[in-house]
Amino acid sequence: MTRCAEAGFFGRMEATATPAVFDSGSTAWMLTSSALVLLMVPGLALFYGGMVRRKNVLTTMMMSFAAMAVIGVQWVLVGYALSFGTSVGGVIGWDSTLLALNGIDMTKPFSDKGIPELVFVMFQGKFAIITPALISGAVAERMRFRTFLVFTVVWATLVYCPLAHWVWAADGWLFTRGVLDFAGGTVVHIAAGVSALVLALMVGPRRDFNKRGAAILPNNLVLTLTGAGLLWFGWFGFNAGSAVAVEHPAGATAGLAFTTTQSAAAAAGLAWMAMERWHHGKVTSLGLASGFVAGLVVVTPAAGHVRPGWALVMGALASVVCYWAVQLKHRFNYDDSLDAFGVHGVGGILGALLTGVFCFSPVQGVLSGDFTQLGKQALGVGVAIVFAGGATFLIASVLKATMGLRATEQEERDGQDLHVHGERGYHFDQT
Amino acid sequence: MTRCAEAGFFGRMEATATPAVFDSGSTAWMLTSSALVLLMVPGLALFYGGMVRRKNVLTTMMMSFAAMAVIGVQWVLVGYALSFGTSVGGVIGWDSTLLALNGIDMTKPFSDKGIPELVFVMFQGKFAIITPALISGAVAERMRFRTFLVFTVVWATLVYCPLAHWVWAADGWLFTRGVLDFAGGTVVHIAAGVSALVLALMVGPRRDFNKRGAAILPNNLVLTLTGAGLLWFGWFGFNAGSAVAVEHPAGATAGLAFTTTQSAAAAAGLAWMAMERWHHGKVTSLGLASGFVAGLVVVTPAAGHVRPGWALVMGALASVVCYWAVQLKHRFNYDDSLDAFGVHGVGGILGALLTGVFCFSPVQGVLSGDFTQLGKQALGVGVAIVFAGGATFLIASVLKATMGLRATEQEERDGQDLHVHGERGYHFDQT
Amino acid sequence: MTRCAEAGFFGRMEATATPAVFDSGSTAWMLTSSALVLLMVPGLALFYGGMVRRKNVLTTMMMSFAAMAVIGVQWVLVGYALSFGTSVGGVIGWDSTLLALNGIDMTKPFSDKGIPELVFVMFQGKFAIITPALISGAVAERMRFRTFLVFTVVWATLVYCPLAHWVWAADGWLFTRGVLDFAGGTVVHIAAGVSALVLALMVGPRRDFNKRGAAILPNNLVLTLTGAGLLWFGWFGFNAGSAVAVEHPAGATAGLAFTTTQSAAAAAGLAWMAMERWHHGKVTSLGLASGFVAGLVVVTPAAGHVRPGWALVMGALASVVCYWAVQLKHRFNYDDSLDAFGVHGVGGILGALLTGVFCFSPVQGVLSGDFTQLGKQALGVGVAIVFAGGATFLIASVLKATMGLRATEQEERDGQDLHVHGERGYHFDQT
Amino acid sequence: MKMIIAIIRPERLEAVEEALGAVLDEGDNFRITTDTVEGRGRQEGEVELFRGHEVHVRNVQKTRITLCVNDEYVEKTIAAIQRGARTEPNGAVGDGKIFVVPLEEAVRIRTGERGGSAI
Amino acid sequence: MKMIIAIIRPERLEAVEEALGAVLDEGDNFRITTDTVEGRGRQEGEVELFRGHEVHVRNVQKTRITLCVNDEYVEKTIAAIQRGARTEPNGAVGDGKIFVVPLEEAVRIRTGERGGSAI
Amino acid sequence: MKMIIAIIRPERLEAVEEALGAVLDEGDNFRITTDTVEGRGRQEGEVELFRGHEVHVRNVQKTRITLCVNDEYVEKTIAAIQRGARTEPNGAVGDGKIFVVPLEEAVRIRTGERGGSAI
Ligand SMILES: Nc1ncnc2c1ncn2[C@@H]1O[C@H](COP(=O)(O)OP(=O)(O)O)[C@@H](O)[C@H]1O
Ligand SMILES: Nc1ncnc2c1ncn2[C@@H]1O[C@H](COP(=O)(O)OP(=O)(O)O)[C@@H](O)[C@H]1O
Ligand SMILES: Nc1ncnc2c1ncn2[C@@H]1O[C@H](COP(=O)(O)OP(=O)(O)O)[C@@H](O)[C@H]1O
Repeated sequence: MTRCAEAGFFGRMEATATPAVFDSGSTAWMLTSSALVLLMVPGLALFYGGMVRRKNVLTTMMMSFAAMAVIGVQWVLVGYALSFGTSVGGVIGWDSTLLALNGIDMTKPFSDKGIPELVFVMFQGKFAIITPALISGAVAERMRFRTFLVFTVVWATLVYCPLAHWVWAADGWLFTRGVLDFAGGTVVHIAAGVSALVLALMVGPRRDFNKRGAAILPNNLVLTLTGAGLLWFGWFGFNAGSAVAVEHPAGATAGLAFTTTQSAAAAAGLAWMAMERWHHGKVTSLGLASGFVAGLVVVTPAAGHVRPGWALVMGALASVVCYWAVQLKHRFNYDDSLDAFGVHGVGGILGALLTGVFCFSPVQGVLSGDFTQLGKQALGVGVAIVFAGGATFLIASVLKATMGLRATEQEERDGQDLHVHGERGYHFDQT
Repeated sequence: MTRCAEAGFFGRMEATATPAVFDSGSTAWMLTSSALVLLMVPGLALFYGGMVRRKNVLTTMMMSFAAMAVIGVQWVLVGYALSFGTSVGGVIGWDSTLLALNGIDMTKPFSDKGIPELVFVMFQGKFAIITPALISGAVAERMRFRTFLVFTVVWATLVYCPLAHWVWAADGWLFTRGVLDFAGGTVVHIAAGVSALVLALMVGPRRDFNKRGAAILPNNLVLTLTGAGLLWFGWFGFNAGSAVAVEHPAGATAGLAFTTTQSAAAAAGLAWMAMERWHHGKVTSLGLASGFVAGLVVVTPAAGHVRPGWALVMGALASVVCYWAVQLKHRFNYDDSLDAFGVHGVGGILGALLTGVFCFSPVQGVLSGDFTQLGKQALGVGVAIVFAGGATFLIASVLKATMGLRATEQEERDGQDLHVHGERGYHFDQT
Repeated sequence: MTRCAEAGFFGRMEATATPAVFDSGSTAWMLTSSALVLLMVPGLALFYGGMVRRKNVLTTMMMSFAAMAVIGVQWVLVGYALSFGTSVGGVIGWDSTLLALNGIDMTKPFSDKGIPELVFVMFQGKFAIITPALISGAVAERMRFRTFLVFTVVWATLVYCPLAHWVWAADGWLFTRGVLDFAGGTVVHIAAGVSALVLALMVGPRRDFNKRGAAILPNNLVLTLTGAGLLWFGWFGFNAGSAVAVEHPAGATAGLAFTTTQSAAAAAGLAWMAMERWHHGKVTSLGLASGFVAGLVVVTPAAGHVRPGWALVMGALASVVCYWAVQLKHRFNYDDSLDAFGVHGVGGILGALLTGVFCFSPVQGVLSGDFTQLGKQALGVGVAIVFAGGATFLIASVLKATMGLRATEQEERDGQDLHVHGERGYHFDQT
Repeated sequence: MKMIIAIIRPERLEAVEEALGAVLDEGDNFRITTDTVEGRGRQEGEVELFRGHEVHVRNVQKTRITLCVNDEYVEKTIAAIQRGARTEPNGAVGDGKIFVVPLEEAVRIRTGERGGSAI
Repeated sequence: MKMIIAIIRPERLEAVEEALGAVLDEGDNFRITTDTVEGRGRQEGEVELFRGHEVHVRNVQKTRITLCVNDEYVEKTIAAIQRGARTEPNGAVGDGKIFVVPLEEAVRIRTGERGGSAI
Repeated sequence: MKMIIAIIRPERLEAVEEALGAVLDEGDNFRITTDTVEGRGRQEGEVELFRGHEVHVRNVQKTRITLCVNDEYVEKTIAAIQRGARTEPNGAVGDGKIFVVPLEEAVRIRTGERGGSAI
């Protein structure tokens, strides 16, 4: 995250001295970015909520919204300390003065950045919230709501925080090995996507998944499109905010990240439309929305490291690869309901690797004939897959034995909205 | 609002000299914040609109949307002059050069802040818009639409503007007495909540409120969740924007306000879920959304004055207290339809008082053994309740005698959407 | 766009020296503005999508969403080069180093502004996306989806890019003649509105338009209101972002543009409500939303050039004029389905002319007795109408002959959602 | 046994249910099936506005209620529906209609009971 | 008196109403009740797409119309519905069905009229 | 010919369709029309929550199926519906009812066929 300021297209400039004061522009942008990333959570809730059946629209949205509550608290209490506290051997952070953010000096800038540390805490906290929410897409319409909540907080603590530390903390062991992850391709998307797959396999498919005669259709694609719009909007904070600074010259990275984000999303939307047109002769709105998200995912690790033209290519590739990845679940009969793995997992892996191909700053990639970075990226990808997958398996195994992973058959049939929440999403027939 | 820059954790620094120029970062953040607060109005419209029955979804949303038009104009014409014009004895502002904002020098920074005065005008104007819109929640589904519009503009002029002057203008009599209201706990939430209660009592309950056999159910909780998401997002502008500056060192306050806002909302969401689980064994989406709002309300007066850890506590307390406050209406048979009083009034009072307990900057509160500030806060609360309640009673009495407060029985039965607006919210059955 | 920094209320200050570095506040604001303008596209999709019948809700939204993909790519590849590349005689831009934005020096500020050029590229790109999307409102519910996509990209290339160059590039022939268009009244709204009318005439009316017995009703006005809210929110980026800078003293223009935007929208909402009340005795939510948009359109060319008080007047006038303009289609039997011409075309023309009346900075308008600027504005309006109208006619003629402009009768009857996209907007009846 | 199908104003459903509750043996627990239909009769449809343009909707939303009753309850049921559904004082166009269709068999799924006792 | 229930394609409702208007005495003001149903017959259901996967919907959305008419109008009504609902030129699977049920009584709620004149 | 109207739990529709498919000659292609209704019988309505307050909904959402069949299929159809719709093991309140109404005529719009063969 901070790496890009050190070399690459800034290489020829002297290193920015540690600022003693806040830069007001950077602070403004990071406050804005933090708000934008928070908005992605309702955006995700709409995106997912629109795709499920009416009887599960609320419980699906709640899996995202509740993360704002649960992880919102967890992050302030311990999450930040675990992720960005003083490194214990590059493996985990810790700093008891960071508990409940109590010991943070409010008027001191964070690290070498020109923003208050609390703003950095908040920005990072939004990432911690949305990551477990992404997982819910794989187990929608059947996982027990309360178990998912518990899973959320355990997973955030045992999987997300360590991984964030490894990849982003200055002493994190993957960071020190030079793995690039600009805005969370590995920490957020691979981790969430792979965990989603493991969880989906353990929860098992919906009772009517892949059954002859059963037609599972999205209750409200307008929500899904709206959600995709909010996600794209918020993603500018996610990616361009990951530059952390907009003063001269670091603002160039923010501008670049903004541009690559936009480019990849657009190209991916176009490519998904093309795939669908070629495959079925129709262009769907869900497909366009999915393409946007795939493009945004793929460019996340690369946003500040690649040129806009290559971002177009990455976006297009993301749609082609994710489109096929999504088809696998029908062939292999696992129920990744809303394709959390198919889009985020696969897109994240692709993005992390392609970063090693197309990067030009701060290091050169395969394009310039150098395979070193690709190797480092592969290391990051491998570690994330193994760690997130394995840890999720352990956590879910314990939860399965204790709370149960799955809603009752009656709940699944009638929808969890009524049984678990005592509500229905829509009451359109009341007089 | 401006108070926090003077003492507290900045105490050890020399006072910032009055800037002769704009600070571009602060200007950027305040433009952003103003836009964010405007977005809260559609957010509120969705939040409220989702909770009413289908037949009233538009009229309920219109009560918020129309405030953007009505108060949008009122504020530019006279509202700002009344609130922030030269003080007439601390009681009201006035400055004829501010009529239609005509005499504002566009290139001069506002007061000791580094932003154009017009930006401050706009930021404040959004507060004036959303406050009367909040009231509509108490009288939804039965108050006459046109009377509500008139009420809106009269109330904004006779209640909101004076109160804003007392609490926030440098010479306002409550400000000079040291009442703290960081972002509008008193001016916005207590004023709106108490007025809402008075108005609800005067309008009377819906014909089917609390009646055996009648089931009033929300038409679309997806809207309510979405609205809650937009409110939270916008509230970052509301609270962190109230720091008005992000340059060094004032940016620390913005960062703190952002953090406490996030913390309180998250903790309150969690606490409301816990309350519901304990009370009914179910966790509702409306409950989660309500908890978020209660937490945001309670932290509003305190945002720049308390530490993040205490914000968690405030948020949790807000949900516990508001949850019970909301139950009262069924016991006492008053119809605060969407709990404008139960959440905003009660949450606002709680927040204003707790500010006096937990504040550490610019003054110390009860936590440090000093009860002075709590006394001042109680003064502010008392004044706001009496003034807003009394004035609302007078205004509503006049309107009752002249225009009538209540929709006709036929309108109430069929919904105002069709009768008053000539529209229906949804036409899902058209071919 | 850049003109305002040179004279007017800054006249008395020395010209800002070309900055050698980024201004972090301006960069922050422009990143934010770019994101805000992107959000207008989903906003527009909701605004339009709510107004059509259920069977076309997705295809209508897709016409906007797909522009994010199609023009998103076009702009990066060639659009920016055509609009803002080195001027070829004031008629078109070109610079092969700008292809795929490849030759942009990322650490050099753009022109005399304190922001990275890539940020400017992105900000401008969002305008290029939304403009063709606006056109879709005139041909909703019957134009062939794939033809519209092709139209979008051809129109953006042959109409939008040249016009943007003429009006906004430093060497553009209309710019050099002193035509004022602060944020796109001419380039965006007149161009889109007039093209929309031409296209609507060529596509022909919907089969049940203006037919006895047929009642075409909006499927979901909640979407339309929500969309209007997002549009207003995003428009702050559109207009106040067009100041491009927020440092001293240029920040004053941003503040002014923000204020006039808010003022015009509010006044227009109020005026449209009044018109409806007077005409039909009812105040509709669609009317309020339409008023907001009309006000935002009219103030777009004037935002940084007029005082807030006059913005109120412009907004009110916009609603009166557009309200009547919208009625024309029933009299003359052309089917501008969602009034892209009636609101954007007419509102844009009105705004461009009134800019010449009310402007005070950088030049004086008719109000000060000087008709020169009004003449220049009329030139801009005339050129835009003739050019956009004529070019649209040519493009559409070719498309008509090759791909066909119109959906089949069966598609129109059943809705394009099912036939073209293989989806339905809502599945509310699934168990 | 008869199947009584009535088409009424949605807003009168409440009153109709009250009237039915009073006459049908089962007290509050009488049985009824309700759905929403579009009706076209003498009543004018509603007028909505779309940007200043009046849109006339030909059809009117109505509530349809279906009750299966034993023969001795037919007249009581009709009378109760009439009482509840008629707009005071003299009824108005749009108050609706009641139709009676012969019912040959009724089966209670839970028990398999048939005929009058299954109703 | 008969109750005529027809299940037709939603898109043909317009044509059916026109045809009915032409034969029924009451002119434009003929009475009809409409609702939307899901039908399962010989017609294939629609195919929708979900991220590249074809979802086959077994049921088809149909419009159901109900007309209560006096005996002399039964055949005219059936003929009109057939005319309006049949897809040219030879009809197609999915065009629908018409069912005729005996109607024993009709009551106009507004006036209390019964029988043929209440229809 | 009879028109069989059954009101069942929405969640049992699947099972009912399976049972019907097994007995009706046409195999998978049997014909049926479905819609959603609100029912009020012995079954308690659902309880929803609104900010800590319990809201009791009197009516229950039910699925109504309509099948028109020739006389020889009536009993088979009734039996199949019963089999599919009854909650194991002994049925429960809310399982629903089956009503049988005489059907005088059936017309296939596509071909104009009438009577038993049009069903
Ligand atoms: N003969 C009929 N066949 C079918 N539906 C009918 C018939 N007559 C009336 N209806 C239904 O009853 C509703 C109310 O009829 P209404 O307008 O009150 O009739 P009238 O005023 O002529 O008695 C109509 O909207 C229609 O749905
Ligand atoms: N016997 C029946 N019972 C109930 N509904 C029927 C019956 N036959 C047809 N329908 C309804 O009529 C609709 C149209 O039938 P259709 O597919 O045209 O039949 P076919 O082509 O065999 O004549 C079906 O979708 C179904 O809703
Ligand atoms: N006599 C009736 N008339 C109309 N509808 C009925 C009748 N009896 C039952 N129903 C419908 O059947 C549904 C199921 O009835 P149910 O509660 O199972 O009855 P029970 O338990 O008394 O047999 C009801 O909700 C209602 O919609």
